[in-house]
Amino acid sequence: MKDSYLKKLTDIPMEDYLVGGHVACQGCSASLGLRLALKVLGKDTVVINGSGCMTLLPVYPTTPLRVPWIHLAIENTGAAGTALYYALRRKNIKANILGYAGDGATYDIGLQSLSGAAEKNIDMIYICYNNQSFGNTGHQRASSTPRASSTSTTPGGKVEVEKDMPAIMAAHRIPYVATACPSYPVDFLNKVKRAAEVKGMAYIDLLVPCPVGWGFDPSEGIDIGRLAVRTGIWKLYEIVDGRVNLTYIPKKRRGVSEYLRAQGRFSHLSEEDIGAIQEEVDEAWEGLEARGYEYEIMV
Amino acid sequence: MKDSYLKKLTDIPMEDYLVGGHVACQGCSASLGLRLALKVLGKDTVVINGSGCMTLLPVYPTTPLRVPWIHLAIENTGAAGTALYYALRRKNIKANILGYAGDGATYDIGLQSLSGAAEKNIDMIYICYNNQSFGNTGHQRASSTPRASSTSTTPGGKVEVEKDMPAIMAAHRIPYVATACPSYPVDFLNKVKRAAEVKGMAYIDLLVPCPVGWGFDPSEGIDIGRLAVRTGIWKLYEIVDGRVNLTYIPKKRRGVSEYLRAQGRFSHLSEEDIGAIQEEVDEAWEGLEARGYEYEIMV
Amino acid sequence: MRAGDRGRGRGDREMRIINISYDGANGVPVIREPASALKNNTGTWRVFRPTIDSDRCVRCGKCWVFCPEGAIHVSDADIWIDYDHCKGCGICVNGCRFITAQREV
Amino acid sequence: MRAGDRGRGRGDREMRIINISYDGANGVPVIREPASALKNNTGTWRVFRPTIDSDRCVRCGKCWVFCPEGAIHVSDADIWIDYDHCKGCGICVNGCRFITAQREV
Amino acid sequence: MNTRRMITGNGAAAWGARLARAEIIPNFPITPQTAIIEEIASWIASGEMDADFLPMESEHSVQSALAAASSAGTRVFSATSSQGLMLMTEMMFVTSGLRLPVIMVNVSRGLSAPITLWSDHNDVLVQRDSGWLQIFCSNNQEVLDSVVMGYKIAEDSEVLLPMMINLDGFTLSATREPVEIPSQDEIDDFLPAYNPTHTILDPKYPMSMGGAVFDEYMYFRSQQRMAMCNSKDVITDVCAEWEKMTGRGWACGLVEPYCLEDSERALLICGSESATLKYTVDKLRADGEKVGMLRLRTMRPFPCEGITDALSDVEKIGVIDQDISPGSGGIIATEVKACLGRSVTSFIAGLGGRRIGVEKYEKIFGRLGQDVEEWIF
Amino acid sequence: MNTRRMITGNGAAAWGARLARAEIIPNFPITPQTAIIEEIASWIASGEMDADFLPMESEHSVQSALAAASSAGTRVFSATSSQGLMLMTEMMFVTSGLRLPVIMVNVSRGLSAPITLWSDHNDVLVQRDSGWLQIFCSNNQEVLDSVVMGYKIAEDSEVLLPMMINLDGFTLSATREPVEIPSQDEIDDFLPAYNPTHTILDPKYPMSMGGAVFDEYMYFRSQQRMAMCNSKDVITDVCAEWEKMTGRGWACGLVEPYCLEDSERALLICGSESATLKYTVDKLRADGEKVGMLRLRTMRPFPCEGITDALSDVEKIGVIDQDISPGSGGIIATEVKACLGRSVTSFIAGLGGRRIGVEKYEKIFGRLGQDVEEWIF
Amino acid sequence: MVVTSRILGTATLYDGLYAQDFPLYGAARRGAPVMAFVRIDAGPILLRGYIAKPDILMLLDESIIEVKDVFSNLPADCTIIINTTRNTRDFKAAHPEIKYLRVFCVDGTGIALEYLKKPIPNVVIIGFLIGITHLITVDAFKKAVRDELKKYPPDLIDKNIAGALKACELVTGAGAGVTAR
Amino acid sequence: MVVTSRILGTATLYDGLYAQDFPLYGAARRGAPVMAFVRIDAGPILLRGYIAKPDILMLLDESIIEVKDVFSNLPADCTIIINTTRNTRDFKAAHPEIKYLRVFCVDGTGIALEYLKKPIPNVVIIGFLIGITHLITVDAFKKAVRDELKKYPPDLIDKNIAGALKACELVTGAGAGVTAR
Ligand SMILES: Cc1ncc(C[n+]2csc(CCOP(=O)(O)OP(=O)(O)O)c2C)c(N)n1
Ligand SMILES: Cc1ncc(C[n+]2csc(CCOP(=O)(O)OP(=O)(O)O)c2C)c(N)n1
Ligand code: SF4
Ligand code: SF4
Ligand code: SF4
Ligand code: SF4
Ligand code: SF4
Ligand code: SF4
Ligand SMILES: [Mg+2]
Ligand SMILES: [Mg+2]
Repeated sequence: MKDSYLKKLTDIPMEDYLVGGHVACQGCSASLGLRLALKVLGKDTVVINGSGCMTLLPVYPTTPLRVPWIHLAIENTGAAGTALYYALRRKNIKANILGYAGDGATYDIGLQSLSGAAEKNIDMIYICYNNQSFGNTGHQRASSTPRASSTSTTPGGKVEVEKDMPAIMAAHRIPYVATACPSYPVDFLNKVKRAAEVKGMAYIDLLVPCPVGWGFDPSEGIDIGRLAVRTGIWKLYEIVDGRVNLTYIPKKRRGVSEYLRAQGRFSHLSEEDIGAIQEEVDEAWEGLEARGYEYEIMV
Repeated sequence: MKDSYLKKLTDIPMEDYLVGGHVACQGCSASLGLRLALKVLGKDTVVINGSGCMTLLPVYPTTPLRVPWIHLAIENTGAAGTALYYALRRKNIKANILGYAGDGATYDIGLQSLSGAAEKNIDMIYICYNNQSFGNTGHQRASSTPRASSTSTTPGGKVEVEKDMPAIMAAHRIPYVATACPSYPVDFLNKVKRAAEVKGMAYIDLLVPCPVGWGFDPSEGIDIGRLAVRTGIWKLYEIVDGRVNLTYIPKKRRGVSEYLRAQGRFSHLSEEDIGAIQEEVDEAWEGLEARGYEYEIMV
Repeated sequence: MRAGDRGRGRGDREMRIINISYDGANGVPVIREPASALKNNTGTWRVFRPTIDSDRCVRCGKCWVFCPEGAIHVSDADIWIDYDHCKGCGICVNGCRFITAQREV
Repeated sequence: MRAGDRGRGRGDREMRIINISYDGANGVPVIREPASALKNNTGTWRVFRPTIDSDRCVRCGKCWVFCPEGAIHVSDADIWIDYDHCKGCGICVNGCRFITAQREV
Repeated sequence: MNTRRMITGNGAAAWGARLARAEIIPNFPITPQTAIIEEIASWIASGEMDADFLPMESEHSVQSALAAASSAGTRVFSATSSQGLMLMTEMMFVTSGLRLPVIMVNVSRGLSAPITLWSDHNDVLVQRDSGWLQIFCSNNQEVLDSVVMGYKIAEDSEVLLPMMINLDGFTLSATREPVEIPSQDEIDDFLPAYNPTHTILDPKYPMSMGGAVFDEYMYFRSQQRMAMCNSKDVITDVCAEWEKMTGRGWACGLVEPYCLEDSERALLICGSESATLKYTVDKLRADGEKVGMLRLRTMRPFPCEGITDALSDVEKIGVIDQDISPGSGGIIATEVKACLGRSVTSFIAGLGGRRIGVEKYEKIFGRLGQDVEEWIF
Repeated sequence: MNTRRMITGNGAAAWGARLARAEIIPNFPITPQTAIIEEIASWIASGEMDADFLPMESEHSVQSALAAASSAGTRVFSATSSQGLMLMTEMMFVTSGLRLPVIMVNVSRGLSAPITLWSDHNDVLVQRDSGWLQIFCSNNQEVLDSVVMGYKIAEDSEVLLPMMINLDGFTLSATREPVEIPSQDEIDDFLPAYNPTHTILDPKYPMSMGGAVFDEYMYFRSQQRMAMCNSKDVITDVCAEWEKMTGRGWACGLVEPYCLEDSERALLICGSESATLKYTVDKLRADGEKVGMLRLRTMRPFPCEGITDALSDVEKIGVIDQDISPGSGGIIATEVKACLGRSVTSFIAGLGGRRIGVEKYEKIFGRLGQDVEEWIF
Repeated sequence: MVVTSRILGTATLYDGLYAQDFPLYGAARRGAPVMAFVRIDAGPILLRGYIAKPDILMLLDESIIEVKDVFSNLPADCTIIINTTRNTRDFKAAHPEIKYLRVFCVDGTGIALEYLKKPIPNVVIIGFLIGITHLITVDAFKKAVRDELKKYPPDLIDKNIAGALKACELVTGAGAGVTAR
Repeated sequence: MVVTSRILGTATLYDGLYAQDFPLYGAARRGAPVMAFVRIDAGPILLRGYIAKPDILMLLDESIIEVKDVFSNLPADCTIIINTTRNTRDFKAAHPEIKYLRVFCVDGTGIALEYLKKPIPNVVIIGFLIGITHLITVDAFKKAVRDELKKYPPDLIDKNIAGALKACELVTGAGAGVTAR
């Protein structure tokens, strides 16, 4: 790990490029995620946003941003990033290009555009802030919604397993793919740093617990994120050159029910349902353990 | 291998559900691929086509098809398949749903819709007939175009490596992914059979040498396909449950120059260029050999 | 709908489509006759004409499988080419020494 | 463009937009003032008000890092909350025993 | 057994689809439409509605799924709004070109950029060339009624065209008001099952659909044009039947005149704003002013005869457009002028949900007369 | 050093972009447009043009890339057609809403379903509300000239709107005819570099772009509307300047009258068919018939004054629409009627490339007079 | 807030009248202030949209006053019900612009805490409204609460109703916490 | 075919005239029959599109006759040049509808095979055309060939020109293979 990487919370830069006064919900970790990412990316950053909760950060006539920000639509963060890369190059502007879009805008309606940018290995950092639903429209099922989670369009719980977007991005053979969660800011921000260093496209899937959509008190977002990781439901890893490398391995995994029971969206689950989820998680981790938490997924 | 699988050419069913009299080019292996696939899928098949060369098979007022065929647009074969699956179920019609779309319509503009169907694991067979370019519009660069190939929009040769669509589909964790080529009809059609048997989505990436786009005589399509496989440039494999399994291993790989020099689209390549491609191919196969031609890509 | 009013709209004289009537379900762009393309003679595309020496042919099926037009028909008794639909691509010629090509006249 | 004609088109009297003139580059929906959202008082959203016991606080930075609003400001000398922008989510309260919450009055 | 309930416009749209027994519901969320599909999702989950709920990955795919499922002969429904409707544009023409009687609700919302969440009619009007029938609703009851009637109209063999039913964002979509919900039996009597012969996707009847044509293109477009003309009668007939059954005829179809008999001044409008305008008319009439209103219920087919009949004796006419075609003017004003062959005053109002209200309507009535385009802020 | 060459309409479009020094060219193939981007690709490959060629994965992404690159202050160009243009619809409004002076060529082609590869104007006209300027070209020279002039018009601070330049599929796109190609120096003098102040994406001047607004929405729309009005003068001025330089003024901008001075009968048309119509006018005039033609060069802004001036003394007017809005009629006829406030005969012709030709134009001249919509097959 | 307006609307319907109710969505974000509107009439309602001049104004959370200027331009016969722990006199002193209006300061949150153990006065406040205005009948109110809250546990519904009835009683009994002008 | 029309168009320009040339795309598929058109005039050309009544009709491949009815409705002064090994008498016998037109049967493929060793008569046939009609000058023709074939090797261009000049000579010299009515 390079020297410039963060080791502890207080290594995180002071400067804020996303300030308060905006209308994200109380306790929103999606806006927190952006605030943190901009701290390490710094002022020479241009943000491209795909429609979602974060789109309402700037509302005419005020903006909470100190860096350039552009929103065009929901499905084209990748395409806009591609064009912006070339445009800034022509203008001789050296800046990080940060795509910041939700899971719906990434896994579903914006997948194609992202895939196009990935194919061209555009030098941008794409952070999918993942609240596992179409949040801004009231938390409908997305392909990122985990199985069993209830949403406003799957009141009985979603049937399908969530899309494995990091694997899909890795299959695009881009140089850097990672997962993260703002509850682990040092881990997250070091990944953002690596993403910025990499030449070519970097994709970070950032789990952002959402009090409104997931059904918990706004004060609990950070805890919920920790539980997601400590129960092993959300794995923190990087994929570089087709090799997966876990960046956090819970010493003793907490029971998934701790995570699930803390959220309204899972309140319909029976003990058996939870047991089944626990089994899946256990199985996955046993597999990982057997591999020493590092393995190839692309050949 | 099940008994019902084909062992030799003459096992291929006689009946044609795609007949002549249409306007595909002389020696088009995309239409050949469809003709062959329909032989094993049989009359209880509904074909969904995405805009491309094959869209001009039926031209009002005549059609060369004996099975239902629908074309809606270029980017929605997956979405149409999803809807059709439910519609036919409601109508109590038991039929294979065959998506037959080109590489541009699959790797590029239709990727998202296909991904949506894959996420829902819709019970359909999706064959991407891959002529490695937007053929119908005159052979422009697509994300499926192999590196170095010249096209009408990359006259000097494409810079980027082709998208690895089978890997992307495998990352969707659908039950069946395969590559094929009509030059190997028994291999291809057994894959179609397996695709039809599988419950859920099956994806077959079918390399179809295109005399017009690739620059060779219409009589040579079958040979060119064989060369693609025998030189090791196009690998024939299946991916089932995340395990890759090569279905054809060239005993002695032919030199890639045999394949490349046979085509106008590679005519600009220097000997060094070809040497570099040979090296890449050799490296890839050495890796495969080391793995015994079978390995996991998904965890 | 009153007869005679079809395609016009009651009391609606705004539009005049001479010689064309509203054809209901028949006026929809679908093709109902399967394999109707066989009516088209794509044999005219041919520059070279393949000919099978059916006596020497061993009925291996290769030409029949690979013909993109499905123009080769084979049975134990016979093998023949449907010249109305053979486009003369030459694939069969290329694949079998019992098939030869002549320039069309 | 002749002065006085702006927003109308020469000789074009078809449109009347009373009291609004054509504002050129200024009439484009972009926001030019960075961090101008600080003018908005989102402190009114608060139901519970966090208070930091700055004497006992060990300046670990946790509250500052996790505050979604960036409403906590910390220096070696001091730590304070910008109540004009703290929405009262309670994350800081939840994360540190030196921060307490009271109902807003 | 009818029931009367407080429901939103979105709820009414969902009820329409439910009563019509729509079978396949491809969908994608967008404000202010989403509550429609959410309601349907909850009914399907609870077993109150028998349909397949298909959450698609984009609106382009929603319209594709509608077309595919309809071409296989199932009855389909969806709802969208603004950006979502724009993303469907390509497929809108495909659906109508294949003559598929899809019913889709649009909850109108102004178009980005800049983003607004509020209603205006630019979204739905962009689709006015797409070969879809277009109905504008004035209240929630009309939404429910229009959806159910919509299937009967669209599936009529003289029509065979898709229909878009527009309800105004927020003013209707999120506003609850009393709505009569007809019984399922009543509706089942009214609306037979959908069993098309013009498009089938069944190996028993192999058809090829959606391919290319040469010189016949114009013929097929003429068929579509005639079907649109036919729809005028069909709409009138179906509304009459509906009126017999429910007592609500929505002026039998295409336009709704209000106090026009002796009017000297009249405004033409569409959508939910017509209610406030009626209120204004009542108020001004109470003051002795001879004013009236004409509500455009169908934008497609455009009811030129109905407008002419209703307005030919009115001295001064104004058209209120909650839309703008920059470089031309109010979209509806343009069509009305073209239809009447006389000048009207064109008012642009309510863009991006900008409030109009009684006072401004009064002001507008006072400004009739000139052939200008005037923006009411 | 001008040169005169046989080039296609597509070639002329590409030359326009090259001479204007377009910097970023996002693209996606579609017949009959593709040759434009292919030509540009070959120039970039050979070093004759300095630009970034961005093969995108869909037209939605093409328009997104145009908007993004333009908002960062680069000069951009692309071309599309029919289905591709439809897929851009959502983004068309975004580009104009952000007031980005993008120039895009549309090669018109009828819309699916059913599929046609041939030209009609339904594709481009669907975008007439999108806030883009729209120019219809009558020949290949006008294509080249319009692209170059387009940048100067669109980038004018009184305008700041995107422009779509339409050329007819096959009749222009694939047809070669002699075209004067101005020298690069000449063009560099005429068209300064693009250096916007209204949108910048530079950390030095951090702006937030493309967000939500509340009540200001209507204000921004009014700005767009006014910019459209302003563009009339700007188009006229730029054309005058161009005429001074090249001798070609395209009737200085908005409409092109032909033999209208003493005409008793006249047809209004747009696009390349105007040439055949001129031929017909010449022929009929040779026979002593007082006929004339008006070509609509800009559809947006809609040149109502120009049309009124040109046609007010003509007895019988007909409008030829190569498009149809089912349920309403010919789109241009509707706007012309609304503008003139008098009846015109509306002819629907040439849909899906259906040949019109001199004989039919003669027939059409013979059928002027009634206020009907007539389809010419 | 939205629940409050929905209950009012539904109850009105049960009373045989016509109603219209709707929330004013802006950015409907957790924690952000919200508004909702109800129109009531004996016949079908034509007016739509935002109510600029309400007959009755209810504030569930007085902090809205800081965000939005809710008190200006109210009609002279407007009745205002404010959920606050302050009394009317103090309140009017702080807000002279409503000095001459009918203002009722009520402690809805207090009653809610008492009955529900939660500071959610949405239903309770309707009790005050009924007591003050008799706009809807108690029966219709009860039925409407059961309808609108049907996804909640029955005992929660009961507690809400009990709280509201208590509030109603407080007013009609001119009890503590309610002060009429 | 498209090359033929482009060379003609370009040559016309070099001759100081105006031209228009275009192919008729249908399904432009390898192997499928194609058509192309050229209009030539001393001034700017107004007519557009498909030419129904050509002054000159050239068939590069006579098999088109089976696919499309190219001979009906030709104007009485139409000149027809057909690439075929048949002679004019036999040809007219087989096609009585052109009995009274000026028909030239030429063996362009033969000359192409001789000069290029390939059966591609696209350029050669223009030689016949020049010989028969003097529509364009030989200089303009040569320049146009060099322009339009510039992506091909120079010797191929030269051979094509040589073949065409040979063809021209055959006609003007009233040589074998060309028969005028
Ligand atoms: C084409 C289109 N369809 C739908 C929408 C409506 N829409 C706006 S935000 C949003 C949700 C996006 O979800 P996600 O990307 O997960 O972001 P989140 O809202 O959760 O932050 C949707 C569906 C839109 N803006 N554009
Ligand atoms: C939205 C849209 N954009 C572009 C096109 C034009 N188009 C038609 S076919 C085609 C090529 C498709 O390529 P591919 O899928 O590889 O099929 P192929 O033509 O090679 O058979 C394109 C780009 C279209 N029909 N629709
Ligand atoms: S809904 Fe969730 S993600 Fe969206 S702003 Fe609120 S807390 Fe953040
Ligand atoms: S271009 Fe290629 S793929 Fe397309 S029809 Fe011709 S041979 Fe087949
Ligand atoms: S390939 Fe040759 S041997 Fe085999 S069946 Fe055909 S003709 Fe006979
Ligand atoms: S030449 Fe081609 S089309 Fe003809 S029979 Fe042989 S393979 Fe078939
Ligand atoms: S979390 Fe607590 S200890 Fe740490 S800085 Fe904040 S107040 Fe101080
Ligand atoms: S309560 Fe929330 S918003 Fe307020 S300071 Fe604490 S963390 Fe920040
Ligand atoms: Mg989300
Ligand atoms: Mg292809």
